[in-house]
Amino acid sequence: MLTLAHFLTLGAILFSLSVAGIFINRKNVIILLMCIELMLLAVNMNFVAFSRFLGNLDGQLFVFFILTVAAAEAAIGLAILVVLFRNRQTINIAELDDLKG
Amino acid sequence: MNGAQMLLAAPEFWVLAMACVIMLVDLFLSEERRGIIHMLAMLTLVFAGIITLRGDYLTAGVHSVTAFNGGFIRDSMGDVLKVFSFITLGLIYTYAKFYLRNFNMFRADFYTLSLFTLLGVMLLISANSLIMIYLGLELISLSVYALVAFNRESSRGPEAAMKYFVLGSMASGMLLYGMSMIYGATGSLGLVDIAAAIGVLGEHDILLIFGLVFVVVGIAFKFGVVPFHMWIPDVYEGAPVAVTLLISSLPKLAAFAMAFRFLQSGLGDLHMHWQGMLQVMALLSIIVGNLAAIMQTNIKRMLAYSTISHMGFVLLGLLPGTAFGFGASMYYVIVYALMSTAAFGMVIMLSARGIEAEQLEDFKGLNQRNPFYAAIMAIVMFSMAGVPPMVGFFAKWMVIKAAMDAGLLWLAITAVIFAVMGAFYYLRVIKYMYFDEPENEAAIVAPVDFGAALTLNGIMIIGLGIFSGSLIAICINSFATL
Amino acid sequence: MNGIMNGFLLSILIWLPILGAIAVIVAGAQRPAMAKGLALVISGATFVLGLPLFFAFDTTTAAMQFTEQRPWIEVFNIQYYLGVDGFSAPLILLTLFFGVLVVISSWRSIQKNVNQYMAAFLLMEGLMIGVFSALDGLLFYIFFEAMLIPMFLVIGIWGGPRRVYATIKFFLYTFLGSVFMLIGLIYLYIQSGSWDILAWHELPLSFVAQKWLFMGFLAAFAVKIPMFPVHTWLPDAHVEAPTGGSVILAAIMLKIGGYGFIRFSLPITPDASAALDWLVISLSLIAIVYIGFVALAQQDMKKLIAYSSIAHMGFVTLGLFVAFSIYRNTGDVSGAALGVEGAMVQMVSHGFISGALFLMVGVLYDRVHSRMIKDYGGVANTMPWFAFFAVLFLMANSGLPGTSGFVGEFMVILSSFQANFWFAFLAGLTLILGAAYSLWLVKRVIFGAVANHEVENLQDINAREALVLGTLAVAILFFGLWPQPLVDMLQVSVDHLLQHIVQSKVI
Amino acid sequence: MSLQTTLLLIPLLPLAGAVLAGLFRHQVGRAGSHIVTILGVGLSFALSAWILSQQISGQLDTVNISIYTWMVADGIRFQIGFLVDHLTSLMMCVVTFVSLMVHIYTIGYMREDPGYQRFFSYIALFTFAMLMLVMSNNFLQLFFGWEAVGLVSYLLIGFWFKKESAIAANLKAFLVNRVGDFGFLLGIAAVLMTFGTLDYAEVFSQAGTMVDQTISIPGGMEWNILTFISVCLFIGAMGKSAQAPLHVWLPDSMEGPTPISALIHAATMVTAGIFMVARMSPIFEFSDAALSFVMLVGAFTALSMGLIGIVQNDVKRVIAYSTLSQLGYMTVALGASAYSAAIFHLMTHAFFKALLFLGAGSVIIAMHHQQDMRYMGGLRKYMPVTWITAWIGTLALIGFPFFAGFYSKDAIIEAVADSHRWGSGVAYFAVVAGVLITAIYSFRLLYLTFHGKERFEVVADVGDHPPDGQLAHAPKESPWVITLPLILLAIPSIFIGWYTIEPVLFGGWLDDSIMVLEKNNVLAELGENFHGATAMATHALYTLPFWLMIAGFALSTLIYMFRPAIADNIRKRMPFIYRLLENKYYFDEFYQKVFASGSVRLGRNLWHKADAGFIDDGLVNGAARVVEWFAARVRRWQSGFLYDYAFAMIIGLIGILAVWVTMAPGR
Amino acid sequence: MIVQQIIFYAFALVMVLAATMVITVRNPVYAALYLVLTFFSAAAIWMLLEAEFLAIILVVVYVGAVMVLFLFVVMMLDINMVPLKEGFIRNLPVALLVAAAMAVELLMVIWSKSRFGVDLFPVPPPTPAGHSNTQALGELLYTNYLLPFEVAGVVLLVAIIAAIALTLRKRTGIKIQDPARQVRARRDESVRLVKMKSEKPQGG
Repeated sequence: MLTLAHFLTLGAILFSLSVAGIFINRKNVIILLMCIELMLLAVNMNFVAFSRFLGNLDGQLFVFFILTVAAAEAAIGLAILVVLFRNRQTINIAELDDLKG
Repeated sequence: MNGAQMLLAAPEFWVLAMACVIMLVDLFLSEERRGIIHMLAMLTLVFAGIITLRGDYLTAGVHSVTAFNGGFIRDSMGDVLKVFSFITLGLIYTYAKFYLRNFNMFRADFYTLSLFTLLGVMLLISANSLIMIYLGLELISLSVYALVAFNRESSRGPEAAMKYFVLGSMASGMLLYGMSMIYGATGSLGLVDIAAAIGVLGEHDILLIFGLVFVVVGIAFKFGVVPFHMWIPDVYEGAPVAVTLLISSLPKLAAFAMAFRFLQSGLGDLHMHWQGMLQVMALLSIIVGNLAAIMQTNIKRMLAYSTISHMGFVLLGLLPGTAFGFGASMYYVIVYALMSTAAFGMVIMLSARGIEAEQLEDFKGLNQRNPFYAAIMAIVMFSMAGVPPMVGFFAKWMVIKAAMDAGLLWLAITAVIFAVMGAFYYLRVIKYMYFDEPENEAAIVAPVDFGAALTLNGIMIIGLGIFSGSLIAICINSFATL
Repeated sequence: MNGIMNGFLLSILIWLPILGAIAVIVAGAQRPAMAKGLALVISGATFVLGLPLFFAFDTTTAAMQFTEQRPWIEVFNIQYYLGVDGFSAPLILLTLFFGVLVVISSWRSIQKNVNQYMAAFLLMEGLMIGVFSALDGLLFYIFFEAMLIPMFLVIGIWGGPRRVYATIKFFLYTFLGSVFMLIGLIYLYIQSGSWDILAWHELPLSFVAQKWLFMGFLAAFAVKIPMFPVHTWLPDAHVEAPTGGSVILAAIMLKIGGYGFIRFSLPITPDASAALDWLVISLSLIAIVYIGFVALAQQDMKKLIAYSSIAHMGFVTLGLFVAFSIYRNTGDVSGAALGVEGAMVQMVSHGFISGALFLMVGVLYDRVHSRMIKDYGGVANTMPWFAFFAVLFLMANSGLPGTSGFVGEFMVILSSFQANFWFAFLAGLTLILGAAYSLWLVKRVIFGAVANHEVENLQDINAREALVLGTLAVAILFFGLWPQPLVDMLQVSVDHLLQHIVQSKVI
Repeated sequence: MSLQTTLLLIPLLPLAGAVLAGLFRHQVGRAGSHIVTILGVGLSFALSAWILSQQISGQLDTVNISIYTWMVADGIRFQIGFLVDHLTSLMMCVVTFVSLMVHIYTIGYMREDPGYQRFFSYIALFTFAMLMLVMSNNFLQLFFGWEAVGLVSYLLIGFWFKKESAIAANLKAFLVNRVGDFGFLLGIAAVLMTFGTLDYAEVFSQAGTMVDQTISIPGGMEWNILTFISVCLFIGAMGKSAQAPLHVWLPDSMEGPTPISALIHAATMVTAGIFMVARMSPIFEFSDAALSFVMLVGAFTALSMGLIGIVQNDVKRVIAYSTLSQLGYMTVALGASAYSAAIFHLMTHAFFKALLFLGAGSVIIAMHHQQDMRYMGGLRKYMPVTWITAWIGTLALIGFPFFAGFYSKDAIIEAVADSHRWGSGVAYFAVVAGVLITAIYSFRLLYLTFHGKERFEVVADVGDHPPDGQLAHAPKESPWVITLPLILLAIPSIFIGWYTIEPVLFGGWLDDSIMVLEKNNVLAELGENFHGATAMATHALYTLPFWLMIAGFALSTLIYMFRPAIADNIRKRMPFIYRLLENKYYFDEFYQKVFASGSVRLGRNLWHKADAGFIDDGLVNGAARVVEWFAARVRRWQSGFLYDYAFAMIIGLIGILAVWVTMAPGR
Repeated sequence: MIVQQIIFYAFALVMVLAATMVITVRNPVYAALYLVLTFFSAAAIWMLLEAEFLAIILVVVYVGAVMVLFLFVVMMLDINMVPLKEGFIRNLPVALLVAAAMAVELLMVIWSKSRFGVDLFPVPPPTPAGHSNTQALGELLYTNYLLPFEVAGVVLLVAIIAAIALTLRKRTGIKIQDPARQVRARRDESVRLVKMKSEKPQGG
């Protein structure tokens, strides 16, 4: 039988994977952005599951907004990425250390 | 849902409308006549202020009204914060215009995006449900991300924006994760309903605490407290000063509102848990912020670290969870916004003619070059250091008292010790201004409105201290229902 | 007329110089002569206006006089509450007195940013008067701290070569000390719901709370006064400060520490003061003896005087705290008043003497631009009048009877003898050490053959300097020969204080 | 003129003179300065003499008035006032008379000095201070005067402030005096604590009731309070009256001009200690222990300082050591409860020692400021008046019968002989041996200076600073302003003892001032055998001191007049003793090494190591360094790398989760 | 029920594996494609949770728009892949450790005392046929959630403005004088101080 815990576990695993992804990828900003998408997916998974098991739709609505914002976020993120690349000719995280200390 | 309820959000609608108007007007303006944009933006703020104050929630005391199915709230605290947002943004615009013109970045985008930031701030201040909190937050974040990278020619701007973006998105991911847990535990998204549900669940529900941790992380990121502070120095330094000015003030006002709404209105029953978390973060912020600031040579970066420690102090006020504590925190955050605006305003003033004056050395001999502005900067620095009779002192003693109210004498003592350590780097700025000979004898030229704004800002930093009774009273009375 | 004036007298004394400072800064921006003249007029006017504080002072009551009380920040019950008693009135008068002298003494020696310099001193004057007259805890703290700002700038802008180090050290040291006091004040506010210092005097407190409060106050006032071992800011600050800065620092600012003990530590935490008197007394005695020896080894005149100030301030703390031992010995406070009065007299007298000594060094420094003892010798040959004053002041510094320097030391030694022989013994050593470092200085600087070309070409003091030094000489001799007027002001307040502090406040 | 005004005028006239001559020196001019001061002191002397005469004639009783209240603190009334009893009026006369003489003498002696007015101002000021001291009716004013004479002495010793040795000497004098004052002040504190007042009359009236009181000094000592007070006060007297081991300043004080050596360091200031103890007799009298201490200190000083006098070559220093020795005699007398004898000796000594000093000054002028006796000799034919008065002074000093010194010194010796106090045996030996030694050095001085062959030569054109033994002009007798005081002082040096011994010692003239317990009253025992001054002098022929004095005279005559080789022989035979004396028992070296240099070295060490090193550099700057170190470390965390920032956030999250969720108590 | 479980586990497995691949593959193009797969699986699981509308949106918006955008940017930027993957193995242990710690803490809560077990959160009955998830959402969206809906629109507007503001540039490569750039020149951009050994003058 599928309980709520199953879905939440799935969310938790996704969340952890995204965290791991942020660490593993020390070179490529794009993959970082993808990891963040994963993290949001984990959150959405939680909301949808809760919505279903609580029997109210508020959670699903929240997911709706998250998806909207995430799309906007991705757009801005990628725009920044483009500007960055234009200026620096790289998106290597390890080279983005002009600002430090 | 009726019209009267809609009117509650009139300031927000006004700002939104004007943001769009400015965006459109710009299309028809030539390069030379862009000053109109500035005037429009200032006008927007003035009217927003008038509309807000006409709502009469500020003086009417404690009552609060909700609208939009409980997702939007109008109360005294919110109005005070909004009014100060307008004031701050007005100052910022005045300073920024000078900077943008000097750096050839005088574009309408800046005004549009910053008005959207303001809208986000206002929405977040008035947010009364998880969704509104999230949307307000994101509206601020997204506008600010773009603003940080606003100077496309600079290589540091986009780097800072990228860092800010990644970390910010992570933080909102975490916040959302916490929100999902709280939603799961309480079954609702409205803060009032959540509070009611928690009353049933009890304060030790593991799920709530679990969600709380993530929520606190999200709030902490917004404040920029240790260990969620890493973005602050890089963003402050990397962003154009006009934007740094913005980031360092408006979002902090919103962050305070968010913290209060979320932690007290929503999760007030979990006080004992979040108090513990905040106290650790406050302590770490005060220590790390002050220590790291000592070593800086770049004033933007130095002020960034000082922000971290100031936000630590703001957290102190949240600890007791009393009207006094929140009032103290709110007062602190307002005061901080004014101080940091003035400080970055000074940086802008020195960076005339397209050369950023962001090194501490650039302040050398300012007293010889212009004693008046040097005095204002000195006032700001002493205020940040918490030396009476500047306003910074009043804010500081109040939050320290709040910490003591919470029974955290040790924290109060540590805080003041590090505040003294922190005084060192503020004093160093004064040292450069007053004790060193100028390297650059060029007279300081600033437009009249700039000078006037800076003067006003300086006067507020002294005046809100000495004659601070009413503002303090308003701040504290805003929470009188607690 | 008088009655109406008295109602605002303290406010006038505080705000006239502060507003005057703004006027000086604005009006004197391009005109140094204007700045000086205006500063002199303002400080002079303040001095004259302050005279009722002496002549209209009621010496028969320990209650606060010239009080002004109006709400300020009502949410926290903070008031704009001013008033003076026998402890604060003499110190305010001292401040007023030096307010004028400092302006005159800096007439020629300051060339850079004259308007700011004069404004800083006026500002300081107002703030210091505020410190001495504030009866509201937060108001006191604000004045107490705000004072640091002008002094910080004075040392930093017009100071010597190591001014930056010295002034930052001065600021941070004092700041660090006073924040602990702030915590104490907040604690008191939490306990009492009021910032009224006089209400705090009556506030019952547990012994543990008193102990912590005492420590907080100690941190602030020990740094300010300064006591061993938190005194090391003082020599640096004094040495680097311009003459006027040193004078104000030594003559007035140090007294704020002593005043703080009287206004806060003793009456608010009497039980802790009684229990921890050994600490203060030991530190005072160490200051007297140890610093005496250290002063002996100094090569720099200002440093020597600075160290001697520390030793002399040791008498103040000693005098204040022997009261408890005497009470324990005799069960009677009557014997203890001498010490407290002695401490107050010592403060006033040290104000005159140390001020005079720093002015004296300033006179030499203006001419030779050196503070080092070795650069002088035989100054008496070329500056006989200066030598006359110098010997007088240094004799006063070594506590010669007939000068005010003797009175306080004498009273404190008499009093501490009643507490414990060894207190008096160690304190009495200052008779020897004080004379040793003071007179050795005389020997090396004033007396002897003309040491070098610089000294040979010295001009004797001019009329302006003679006026300043002469005024101080008169004051020093006056209070040495007739301390009664000063003691009269104190007497009732001291008795009141002592009656108060021997009663336990522990709940 | 009321009595109070009269009494006030006595000290204030010299003060007025001092102020006029000092502060208005340009206005009054050189002549003006000596006129005003002499006028002041002269009038003061006249008034003092009038007071004394009134008291002698019984028309004036003891006067105890207060002038003004210095301060009332803590219920204690500190006053400035006058107690004029017989002791006081005697002292006043001595002080003003000697002072007047010195003033007159100074006109000649300081004629060419640029600091002429300043000098007159100082000596007049000194007269004021000394009068305040002796006329005081309370301890506070006593201390005022006490310190004030110290101050003036300091100024006068350093009068020639260009001279390195002079300013070293005055510093030393002041500091050594301060050591004494330190004890004195503690004594005053003890008086105040015990009696609750500083007024003489009240203190003395209560002293008897305090006999059994003790003071406990933390650290385990229990002292009789009166002994404690007495010892403390006496330490003050030791400083001022230059008793060993606080005597070291006095020989060095000879660096000052000769008139003040006469005035201050022989006749008046140094006797302040003696006067004070006599004045405090109602306290000292109750403490045998303290008096024994006094006696032993005096005995040691009397003998040991006299011995040094034998080997000194500087004419003024010989007299200085003689002064020390004589002060020792007075102190011994005090210790034997023979206060009157001490005062009596004080008085006679004042005259003849002032005479000797002024005579020495006269010689010094004649010798163009050469003070070394080895380059003198045979001066008698050049300066007869000085020579004769010097003989008179010497005879008085050695105690030759009928001369003033004889009566007073003999009285002391007898009193000590009669004393039963612990230590009186030693003291007796010391004072008797002292007679021999006094005679030796006194005649040595006389012979080396005035007799024998001339050991100087007159060489023209030797410049301002001729080598030793050369003079530009032949010595000649001094002008009248110098010889007149010599003559005026010579008269009392001869007669005053004979004339006054009866009233002062045995006539009870000082009874209103001095209190002696019956059991201690040695003078009363002496008085039983006293049959008049003349009889006493003739009786001297049968006493040991007289023959010792003769022996000393003989020995001195033999060695210094006829066989100088003997002296050299002795010097060679006993190099150790000679060196010991030559170096004044190494007191100076010891003090210099241990106290002076030691203090400075200690100060420097404390400053560098403790203050600047440990507190400032270690704690203060150390704290700053620690902060800086941490700050650098914290700063390095901000590496600039995005993943490090993310890592911090995640670790923060995990940390908070770990504490609040995983370890939450509610689970 | 069994069917549902099989579906759940199958898609869950795919999703976790795909997510793992996203964070581990070297080529961002592959990563983007794996992300698409993850989203597809998630959409399937959401169908199980009867959130049909969101499942569709996820596929349409995310896969259809956002992922394409990602791919677009990856392609456009033409990033040199080789150096970007260095140090992968070195970071792996730390990443694993952190992720494991994270996962353990999350799962501890999720499975603690069956906080989310059937007793507290019973499996809800399937919704009756005819119930439109989309309609229900829509009704809520335009009533209770009107303000958020508006704000979401503003967020999208901001995204548009921001993206344009950041990336829209005048054509480059044309040689025109840019006074602003000239004025803005910093000293350290134009002047390079070179420390040189001073030459010894000849014959001196």
